[in-house]
Amino acid sequence: MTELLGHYNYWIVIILMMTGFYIVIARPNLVKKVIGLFIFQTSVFILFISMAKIEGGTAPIIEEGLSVYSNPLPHVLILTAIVVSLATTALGLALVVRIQEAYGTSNEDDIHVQDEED
Amino acid sequence: MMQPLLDVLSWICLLGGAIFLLIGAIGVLRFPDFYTRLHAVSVCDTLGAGLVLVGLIFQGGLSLVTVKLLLIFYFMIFTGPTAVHALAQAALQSKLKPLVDDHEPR
Amino acid sequence: MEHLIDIVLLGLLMITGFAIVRMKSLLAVAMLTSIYSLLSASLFVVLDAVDVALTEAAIGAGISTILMLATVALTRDEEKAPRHTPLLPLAVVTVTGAALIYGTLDMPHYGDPAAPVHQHAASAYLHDTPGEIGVPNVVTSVLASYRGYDTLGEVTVIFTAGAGVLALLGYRTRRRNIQGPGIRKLVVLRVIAKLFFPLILLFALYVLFHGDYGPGGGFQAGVIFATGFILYALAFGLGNAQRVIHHPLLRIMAAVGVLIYAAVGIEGILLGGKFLEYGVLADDPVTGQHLGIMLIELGVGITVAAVMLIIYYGFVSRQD
Amino acid sequence: MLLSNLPALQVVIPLVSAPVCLLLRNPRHAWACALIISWLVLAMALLLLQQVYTLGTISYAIGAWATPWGIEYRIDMAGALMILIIATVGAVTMPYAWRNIQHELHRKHTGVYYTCYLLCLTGLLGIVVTGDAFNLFVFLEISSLSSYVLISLGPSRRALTAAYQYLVMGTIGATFILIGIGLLYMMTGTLNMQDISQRLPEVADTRTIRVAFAFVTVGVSIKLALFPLHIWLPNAYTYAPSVVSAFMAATATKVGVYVLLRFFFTLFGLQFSFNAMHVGEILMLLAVAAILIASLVAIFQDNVKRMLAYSSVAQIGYIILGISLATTAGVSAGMLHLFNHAMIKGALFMAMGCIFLRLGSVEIHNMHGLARQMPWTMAAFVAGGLSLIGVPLTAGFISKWYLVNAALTDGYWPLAVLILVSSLLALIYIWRVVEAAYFHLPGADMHKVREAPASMLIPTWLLIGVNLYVGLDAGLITNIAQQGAASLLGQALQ
Repeated sequence: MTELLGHYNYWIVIILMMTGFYIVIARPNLVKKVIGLFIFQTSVFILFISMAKIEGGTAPIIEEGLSVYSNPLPHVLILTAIVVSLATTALGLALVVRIQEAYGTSNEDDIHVQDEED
Repeated sequence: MMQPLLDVLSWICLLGGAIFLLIGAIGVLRFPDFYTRLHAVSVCDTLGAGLVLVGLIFQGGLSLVTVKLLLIFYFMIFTGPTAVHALAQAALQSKLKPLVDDHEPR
Repeated sequence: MEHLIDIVLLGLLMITGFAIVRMKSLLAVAMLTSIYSLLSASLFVVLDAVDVALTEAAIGAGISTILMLATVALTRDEEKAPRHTPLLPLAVVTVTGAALIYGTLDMPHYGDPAAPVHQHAASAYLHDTPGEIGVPNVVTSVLASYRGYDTLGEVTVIFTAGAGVLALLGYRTRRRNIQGPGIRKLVVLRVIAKLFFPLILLFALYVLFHGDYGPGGGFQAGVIFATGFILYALAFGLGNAQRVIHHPLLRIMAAVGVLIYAAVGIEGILLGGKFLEYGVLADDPVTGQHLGIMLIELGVGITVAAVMLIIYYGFVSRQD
Repeated sequence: MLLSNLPALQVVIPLVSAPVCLLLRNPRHAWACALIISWLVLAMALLLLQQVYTLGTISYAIGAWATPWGIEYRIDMAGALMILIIATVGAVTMPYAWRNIQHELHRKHTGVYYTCYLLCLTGLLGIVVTGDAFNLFVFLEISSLSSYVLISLGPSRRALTAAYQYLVMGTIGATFILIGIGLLYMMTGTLNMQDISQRLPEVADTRTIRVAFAFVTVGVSIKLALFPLHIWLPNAYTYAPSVVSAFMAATATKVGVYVLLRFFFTLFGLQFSFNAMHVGEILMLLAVAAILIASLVAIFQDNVKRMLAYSSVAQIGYIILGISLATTAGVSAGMLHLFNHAMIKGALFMAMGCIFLRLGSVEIHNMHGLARQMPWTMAAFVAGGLSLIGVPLTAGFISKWYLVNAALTDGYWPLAVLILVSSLLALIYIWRVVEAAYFHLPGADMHKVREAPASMLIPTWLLIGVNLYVGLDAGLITNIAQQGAASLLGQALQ
């Protein structure tokens, strides 16, 4: 039972991650793939932040009268990773816009058909 | 002497805010069309969030936190109605007809 | 109580995630993604990561959503059904997920103070920051000083994204202000935007310079700053916004921010220290740290704000 | 003073020059800036190699913070060799880039191209130099994001879809690596690679570490295009601008291999990676499949760039094959091939760029009789092709020889046969081009085609020259590769 309570947080996060991953690999729409990547990455962030949490801790801003702080390092890593994810999203969507202009569609299957005809 | 009184007041406000938020949420689900739903949303924005903020102010006392909460309140009362207004206009411009009661008044 | 909030938020995240899989309307999906991001920001607050929450709310729920909406407006809104039955993706996802769950079985428990993550480097950061850096916000001290090099990389990533969007979407400067239909005509929106525009910029500066003491810093400030201009562009049209900050200026800002950051690092070398050693910037190492952190946060803020606007201009200028 | 800060400057100088390049409005100035920086990077790489050669492994604490707290730069012989490869290819492709970019890119993109190229260079160098697991992820993303942009600038619209496909797969790979690093951090509490490897034995026998290993391996395998995760590569290399194909084929996947080496040997350790997780057997199977299948597919390609891309997948198979043996001989053969293949593929893609400039196509059926019109370019292609096949007196022969030796020492004689067979396959696909160019009658418009300009030919021949030199006198480079392998495995054995 303690085993279950100790890890429920991680398990839900894994389900979330797989939701995003599934969207990326199963959906043919290019915008939705980028959104899937975004969900996937955001869920990985939750995994990192979960591991930083200490029971009964507070935010890592040092103040008088507090002694237990959550781990600041994963927070720093995830700040970086959020920015990376934004950069990926922006570039991915910019590519989708250009693909839409060049092919007239943003559906992967239709693009394949057009490429075959070339 | 003051503290219990403040606690009671803040709890009343917090609970009241929560109830209004709930009502707003039910309204969004139950109302028949887009425009009526907007009415329900505005309850959340004004009374719901407003009461919660007032309740928190009672908890915060005279401190920087209260100033920040007041600022949030200030933002809320401006942005909420503006957002609803913009939504309604957008809906109107994209030719969404309001649901009207066509029956003759008896 | 904390656990309850945690579970509720995680549950809502799951519901939102499944809805995103099922929904066909991309507009709705973009909005749900924003909600997903906002929910995870709330979860970060519960998990004590206030800086991350602020960033996620500004970047994930804010800027990313704007970009997704802009893209959906340019592409078709409805998603077609996939041609193949998604058996292979399902299998891949199941295997990956099962592997991860298998991996959790030996993990330290959630919130366990004895977990290895809390013992080694992290406790030293918390212990040494007041003496070595002298700022209360440990996230800022780790971000800007101990692991300042990662942050330089991060600014470079953002700069890369800016250069990439510039290459892919380019820009068109509007000489005339095209008054499109829709919300741009609204008087109420314009009045409110005018009212809030200076306040948002002020808030950005507050977040920038208050980052040592509370949540905030260059990234969040840069994004908020850019959001102010995006609001302005929404209410008054892109042409007017470009008259306030025009494109060549944005290029210069994006480059200058990275250069400020790198220059602080190289200054450390020139003063006889290592790259990005702030201690040598002033006579007193702690003052030097303060100075270094201040300067690099400024550089970060400038680049992030500029790149956000380059990206926004890039997407919106394709709209006609 | 500057010399002692060389490890940091090696990465920071191209990083700083990227924004400067964006500010230069004149494309010629941007090009000049990128050119000077590229050669400066090469000079620094040589200095750094010399430092490592004489002093041994260099460690540099960024921000002067002690190792587990701050970020460490750590350069051993293997790293110095990688830096040299990246810097050489960068320096050689830059003079070539001017004409090629003018021809294949829209004018308004040229300035941004050089910025993105410098960012890519920064990212690749940063990956190699760093001794910190998370810092590796950050620089991996810098190099990946800039390479998505570089690929998307290609002349046809399929460049866009190729870049998009690469972006999606690359991001999945990077996220997998991030998950792996997160799990490692969760169990060890540190991000410094040396520190992790010291603390790992205590927790190595947990399911979490095993999963971390799997995720890192799969993530890096996507980045280095290991069969069957290579599907992004052929499109990306085919539709990218020629100079980008040359640069990427010679560096990006190689750096991926280097990251794999770092994780296997420095971080997880030989014992855990190969004895506990049996990754050697899996890698060997995949490498064999890559060599055979990709070489076979390459034979049936009409587009020569695509053919070379598939050949790259096969050649990555060779490198991985060497690593999968997990002996000093095997790994050093792998690293030697890494160097040689970088030079060969760089030169071959550059030759294709020359042909595309004059012919406007890289399809075999358009190349009939080309050798008479472009003798120097085709001679470069033939020389590179011979090296790719592994004919004696070329660089390709040296690395294959060492690879066969390493396989035979371990008693894997079928691998030796495999290498021989696949060399025959390489002979077939190179021959198809040679046959068209030398032995077919020229088409009607062929007489209009002229030889490529010197600014493109000389860089191509420079790489061919390195090839031929290594073929004649492989002592120095073999020595470096062996030292690199020894330092990687030596750490692993500790």
